[in-house]
Amino acid sequence: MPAVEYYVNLPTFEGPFALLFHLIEKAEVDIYDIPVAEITAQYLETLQLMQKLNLEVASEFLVMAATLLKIKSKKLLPSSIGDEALDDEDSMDIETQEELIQRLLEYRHFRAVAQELRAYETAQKRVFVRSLTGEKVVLVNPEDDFVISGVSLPALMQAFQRLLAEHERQPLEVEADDFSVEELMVQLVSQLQGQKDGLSFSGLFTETAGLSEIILTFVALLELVRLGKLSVWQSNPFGELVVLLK
Amino acid sequence: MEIKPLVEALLFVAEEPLPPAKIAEIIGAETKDVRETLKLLQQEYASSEHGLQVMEIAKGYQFSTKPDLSPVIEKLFKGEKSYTLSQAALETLGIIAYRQPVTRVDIETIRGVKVEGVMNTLQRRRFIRTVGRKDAPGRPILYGTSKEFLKYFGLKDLSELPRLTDNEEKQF
Amino acid sequence: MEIKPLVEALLFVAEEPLPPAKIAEIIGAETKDVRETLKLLQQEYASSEHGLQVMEIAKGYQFSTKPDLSPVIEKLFKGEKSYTLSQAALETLGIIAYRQPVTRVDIETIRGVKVEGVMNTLQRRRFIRTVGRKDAPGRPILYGTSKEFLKYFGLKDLSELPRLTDNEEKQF
Repeated sequence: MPAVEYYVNLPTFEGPFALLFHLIEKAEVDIYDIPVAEITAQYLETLQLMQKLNLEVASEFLVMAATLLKIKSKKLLPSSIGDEALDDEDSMDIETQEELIQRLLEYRHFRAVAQELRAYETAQKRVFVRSLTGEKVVLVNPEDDFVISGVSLPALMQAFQRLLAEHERQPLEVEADDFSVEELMVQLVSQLQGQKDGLSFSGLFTETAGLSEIILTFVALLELVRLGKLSVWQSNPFGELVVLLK
Repeated sequence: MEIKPLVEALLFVAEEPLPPAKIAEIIGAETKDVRETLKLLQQEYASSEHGLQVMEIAKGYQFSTKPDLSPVIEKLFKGEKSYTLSQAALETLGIIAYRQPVTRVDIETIRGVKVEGVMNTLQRRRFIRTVGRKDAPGRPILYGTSKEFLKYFGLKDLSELPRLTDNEEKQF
Repeated sequence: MEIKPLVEALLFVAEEPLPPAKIAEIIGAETKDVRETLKLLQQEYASSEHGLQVMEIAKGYQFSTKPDLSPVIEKLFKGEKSYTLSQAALETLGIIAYRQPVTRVDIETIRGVKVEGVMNTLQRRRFIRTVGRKDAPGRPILYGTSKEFLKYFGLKDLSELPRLTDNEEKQF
């Protein structure tokens, strides 16, 4: 067999049985009457080629090679002689050509099954069901506004309100820094003096403000609002907060 | 070619509301014709014979079950792992929805806790998305809500978000 | 009460094919009536007016798009559904389907190769599941196919698996 042709045509084999089938089909022989010597030679040749092509030859292929050689020599040797000598832990649990044929037939059967399954798969690829990977179905109930699997707009609103409420109550634990809330309150008021249109919320912070400064400034802001010194408003629900001196 | 079966099938399989223009592009039809077909489907499914309806949401169309069937439909999901968002996730989403575009630090400042975990969850569920970077030191990432967010809460667009009451606004 | 809208809505929202008995339980109707309604829905959606169909699959019913629309539907997913199982996976699945409950070693004997990697993939995709342990040395795990397997191949149940031909059966 010229290696060049094989180089082009060498398919990938799922395993030793697949390779054996390929060789049997190529040789156009009856599966019940395999010329073991010939097939074994071709099998070994293919393994060598695979190695030459730097294809990874899985150990199963080598085990099958050992099995084939064992069957071949058994056919040549008188029965029972050499059994022990040939008994190889690395060979498959296949002793005779008949056993090999049985295993090949079984494998062939499941190859046919796989082909059937492929046909089912192809048919099923053509129908589409709803993808529910992302999220739940939309259940709309006008009485509860929009209710979607238990979460409603009012719930979002309440969460937001709770957050605002918590903000008023809960003292934020921040590391003592160079700032105190009182100082920042004074600073805020002086910043806002003379700003008729107020200042944007983010404009109150220096570019380099750290987390604690931002939090403290925010607390100072809330405190000033509570004391009625400041008002904060939004032009639209997701617009910038604007801070004004009252 | 009759486009109604195709429009019906596309609405059914789409993972999100489909805008008429997108449907038109996929099936190779005029957007005008797709709109007409959508209206027709809406009418047909509005019949009391059907348990489904074609709804317009987040600038697209999608199938949903009819609202009056929800008590029965919910029985199907009884005992199933609920998909409701955690309180932390709701709060964070609320902040992002109202304050977008917003940085993670902004959110942490308001909530007073680290929000990295929650933000990851929200991004994984595609409720939020990155919308750019703030022109500030470190150029922090700015977040906004997504179309997924609108869908989850059944909003057509952000203007449908509940307004803060006067009282709440003053608290800020 | 008219149950058709409810059955339609349930088929739509369910993540899994719904068995008639389950539908009956949810809506509080007789299974017999649900079966009739399912047949009716199947007939109605079979009309060329519709792009959807009611499929019987994996011991239940489910909506899906009609097969002849697939060229257009695929455009929406841009080849997302184009992956197919490998030959190794199909052979392994075939063996498990016909020989279940079966051990990994049984499969390796038939296929003549190690199947650990393939089995992991199949388990991850939930096509196979462990169904017990064999009463043999080492108590090896026994595997069987799952509902996911039936769904993937569009089978109603295992009896729909391709039958062995007489010729093939005699060989075993």
